[in-house]
Amino acid sequence: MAEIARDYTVDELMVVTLARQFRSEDIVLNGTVSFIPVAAIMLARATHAPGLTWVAGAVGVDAYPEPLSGNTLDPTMWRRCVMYLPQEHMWSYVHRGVLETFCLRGAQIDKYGNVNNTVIGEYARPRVRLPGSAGMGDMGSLDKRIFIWTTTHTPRTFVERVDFRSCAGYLDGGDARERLGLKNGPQLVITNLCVMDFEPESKHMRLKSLHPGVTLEEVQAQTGFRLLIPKAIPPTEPPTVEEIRLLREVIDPRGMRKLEFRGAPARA
Amino acid sequence: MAEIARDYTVDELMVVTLARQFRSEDIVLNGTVSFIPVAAIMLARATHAPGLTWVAGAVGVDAYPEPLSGNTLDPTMWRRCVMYLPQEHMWSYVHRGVLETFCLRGAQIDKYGNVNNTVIGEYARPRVRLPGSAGMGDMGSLDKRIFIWTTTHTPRTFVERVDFRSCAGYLDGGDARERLGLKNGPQLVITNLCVMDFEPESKHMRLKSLHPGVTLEEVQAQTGFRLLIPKAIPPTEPPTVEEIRLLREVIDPRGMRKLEFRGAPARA
Amino acid sequence: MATKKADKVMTLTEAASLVRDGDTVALQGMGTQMSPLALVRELIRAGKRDLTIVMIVGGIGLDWLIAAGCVRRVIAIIVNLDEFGMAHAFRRAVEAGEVVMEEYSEHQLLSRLLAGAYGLPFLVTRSGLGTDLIALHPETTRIIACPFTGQEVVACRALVPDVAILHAHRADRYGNVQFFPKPIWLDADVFPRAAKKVIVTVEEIIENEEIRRTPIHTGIPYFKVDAVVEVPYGAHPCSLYPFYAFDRALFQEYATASRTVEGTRAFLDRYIYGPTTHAEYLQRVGGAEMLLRIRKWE
Amino acid sequence: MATKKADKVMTLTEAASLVRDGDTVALQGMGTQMSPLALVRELIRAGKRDLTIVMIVGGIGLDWLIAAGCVRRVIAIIVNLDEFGMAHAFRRAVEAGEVVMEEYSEHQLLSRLLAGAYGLPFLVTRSGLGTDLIALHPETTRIIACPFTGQEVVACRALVPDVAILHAHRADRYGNVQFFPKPIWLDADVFPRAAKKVIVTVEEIIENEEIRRTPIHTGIPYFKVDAVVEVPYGAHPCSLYPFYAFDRALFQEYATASRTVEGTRAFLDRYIYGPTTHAEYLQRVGGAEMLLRIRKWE
Repeated sequence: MAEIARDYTVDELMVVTLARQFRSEDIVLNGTVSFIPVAAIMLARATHAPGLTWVAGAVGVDAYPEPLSGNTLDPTMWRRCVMYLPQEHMWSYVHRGVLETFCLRGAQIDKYGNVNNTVIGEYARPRVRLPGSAGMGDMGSLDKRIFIWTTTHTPRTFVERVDFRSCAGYLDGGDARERLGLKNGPQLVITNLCVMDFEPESKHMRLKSLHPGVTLEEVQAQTGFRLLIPKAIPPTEPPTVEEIRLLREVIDPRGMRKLEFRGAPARA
Repeated sequence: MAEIARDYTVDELMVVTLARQFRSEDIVLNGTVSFIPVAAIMLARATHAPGLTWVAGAVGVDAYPEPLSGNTLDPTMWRRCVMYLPQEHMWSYVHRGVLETFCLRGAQIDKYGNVNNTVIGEYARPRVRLPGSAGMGDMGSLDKRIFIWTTTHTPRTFVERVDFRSCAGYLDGGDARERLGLKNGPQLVITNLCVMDFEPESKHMRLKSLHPGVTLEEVQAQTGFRLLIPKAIPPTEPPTVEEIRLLREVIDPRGMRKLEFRGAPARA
Repeated sequence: MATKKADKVMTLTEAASLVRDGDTVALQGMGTQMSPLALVRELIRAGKRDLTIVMIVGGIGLDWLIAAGCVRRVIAIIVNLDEFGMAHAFRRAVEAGEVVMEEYSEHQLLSRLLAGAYGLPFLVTRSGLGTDLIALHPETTRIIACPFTGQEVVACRALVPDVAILHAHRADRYGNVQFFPKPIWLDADVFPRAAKKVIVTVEEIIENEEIRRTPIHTGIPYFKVDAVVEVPYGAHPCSLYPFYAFDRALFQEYATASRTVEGTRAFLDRYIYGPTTHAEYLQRVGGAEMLLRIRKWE
Repeated sequence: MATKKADKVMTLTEAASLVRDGDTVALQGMGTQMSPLALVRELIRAGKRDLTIVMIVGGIGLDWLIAAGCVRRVIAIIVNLDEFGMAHAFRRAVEAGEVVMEEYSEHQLLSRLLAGAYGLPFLVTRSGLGTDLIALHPETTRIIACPFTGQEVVACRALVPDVAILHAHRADRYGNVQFFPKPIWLDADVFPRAAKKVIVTVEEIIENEEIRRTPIHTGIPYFKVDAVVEVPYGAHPCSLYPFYAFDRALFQEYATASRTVEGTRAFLDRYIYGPTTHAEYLQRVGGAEMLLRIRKWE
């Protein structure tokens, strides 16, 4: 058995938890400003999923970049790749379901895993204009297995109903997504407080595990809708010593993953 | 005035006549087994149309191949090009009308400039299966200025109505082509006997000039429909000495252009 | 459209004059990468008005144009400063109703541009099904059924920009434009095909003979290009891989300054309206020290 | 579909066994260029039956397959031997009603394949409007109106081949396939994306490290490839630019022989059924002298 780490931060726990979702047969594409997913991909490949195919920065097939530094679509991400994937090929593989896995986050996430990164308020005259749907407007509709992450688990992020559906999650729940002909969908939500999945029938978001030191009450108080709570709520599996070492020394010695916590102090 | 050639063959007259249709601002793409058009493009560029843009072998933008040898889509055609035109770009320029000029021939040509290279007889169980529509199935519908050439001016080639429309000419004549939203269309037909164009209103094929030694009666006898005959029928403009020299010594010393006359003795 | 082997080299000012008030301008740029920002600054100084800016990923150049009052409408999938956060001028202008954001998913916007590039009235995608994006603009995206299977897809109407503006590695005088290692992002690939006019700024103008020795790098043919401008570091503060990295310091300075209207105005005065030449701009944003710094990718 | 970094190197015989009777096979080849003809000969020797062959431009490999009785249906825009004239086995088989020719214009067929590659039910083109091609197959091409403008376009239904077979310059053991100068013709670009399985024969299998040094040449990524076979001169008698030219002599010999059923049969016996190895084939078609001859492009 691998030795369990004692000293780790919540960003590290999130990276490790996400990394463990990736399988050796997966083909994973990363998007913009995605330090936590990129660190997780690199970690998965360095540990349990050596065969994982990463289209780094959406271009470099099976690339081996230096430790994280610039942004996550930077050309430095393509280093030592086997191919610069033409973007038409990327889109055809995404449409066709060859590239099946994608990670994203957003300003609002609702109980059925729909995500909003477009506006708070009315579209035409928004209270807050957000950056925009970008890749999530595609990936939610194109049958991806979606992993959602967020570093701000608050009632402002987790809302009953998103103001705007930038990303198609399970829509109105149940078989709504299936009826529209969309396959797969959100698999897991990894936050700074806990891990959640979706109840298979209703597609309602469900607590899966709590990060160390976080209580059920705290999570529910920070969630803007009623979470499904299973009978047993295990703690989130802790990282191993080796995972933490790889992350700190090899993959992300500059701590770029912590950029995603701007304004929100890390905790664990 | 350039000196007129006295000694030339019909293949050379056809190449020169076609060459003179090209303008310096044209962008011309060549197809498969197209020695006469390719020789004409090279000749036009070497004489009156130095600015002509040739996408050689459908790939090599502004290429300068060696004298004609292999086939007309051969990679040797790309020599000294400025760009290997990606075929998606080629198709977008063809669709969009940036590439406006195309030369083609076929087994049957009718009085409205429709061309058949698919079947003689019924499609499903043809009397003669021909090679197929290939590029002409596209170019006729995509607004090209089309130049038709054939080395076999006979009633079998020039028919009242093609058995199969592989290439959209003026369809049923008049404004039929326009009504379908198709622009441009066949401009000229250059054969081993004469040059023909299309009467602007009816779009009916019309004699334009006779090659040396060919009579009006002979052309009409070799044409399977009633040709429009204008009042004055000039002789086809003869080549210049310089054009013939370029063709024989520089562009096509191997006489690849004569390949298109297999079985049909050249005459002029 | 220019189809001739003419000399198309001009100055930034001459090139900017090809963009007219009210034009739809396709502006290249991928986050912190490859954007014709020297030309964008020239458009701002020339006081262009009522532009519709098309970018796949809207970035710093778009935010400057909005802050300078040049823009009426944005067509994009996202607008931000990548890891440096929100594009505040954009955010403020949309929240105030001064600028309209026409938002698409990426493959919807690509399909609109490809339809334009192909002279087709529309193309289809499955992207965006189930989102609120499709209902935003019934004149350009609409759900239709496949005539063979009945399956629902999103029809995306053709988009033909008036002008595309791009920055690349090098070109000859005729407008054969080369990229290293090759054109990667689709804006460089699709914008020149879709737009009516094409303006390209490059690090270096080279001989036509050199292009013919290396045709594998050519991404845009001369017959589709109307203007070529030589502007070394013409993408700054964006990167031009592998020549130079993006300028973190200037991105950060703008991200901070642009939090307020006053800060934005001061930034524009200092770095865009102030310098009268590109050299003066480069000097003001850090001069030789900065130019040496961005040659290192770290 | 293979997604793993597994060793995919196999023999021609093993690769041929991935093609099943009744399969729709996308066969690369552009006139006299770049066709996996060693693998085609192996398919013939393996006695495949009822194949549907998809080629943009049908050539000598298709004519051999038809002559050998492997083919039920052809999907293509043209079938001939380029400057060497008609594909006689094809002509005879269609005239006799033994093989069905499903003919499209080029951009219609590309649209069908691209729709397949994108997992879309259809794509549209203007190609073929006004021709008799559209009415030939109402199940795969149909005129529809643009939902925005009413303009008529041709909807082309998705085509997803069971297998794509290609020949390229080199690959590593995992199936990263490289082309020189780069992939030019669309069959090499679209077939691997559209097909369920992909088999690639190459002149040389190289180290993965060499691929990583020259990613600009890679045209197909390993995760889309199921089998890699090393077959030097695997395109013969077609060319593989710039490595070797097409073999005029053998093309001419087949063009002449195939005028009669007997001549065709004799050609197949001598050059396809006769040789038991690829080396024996190369020896029989001219050996060292031929191999030296086709290295010259003239």
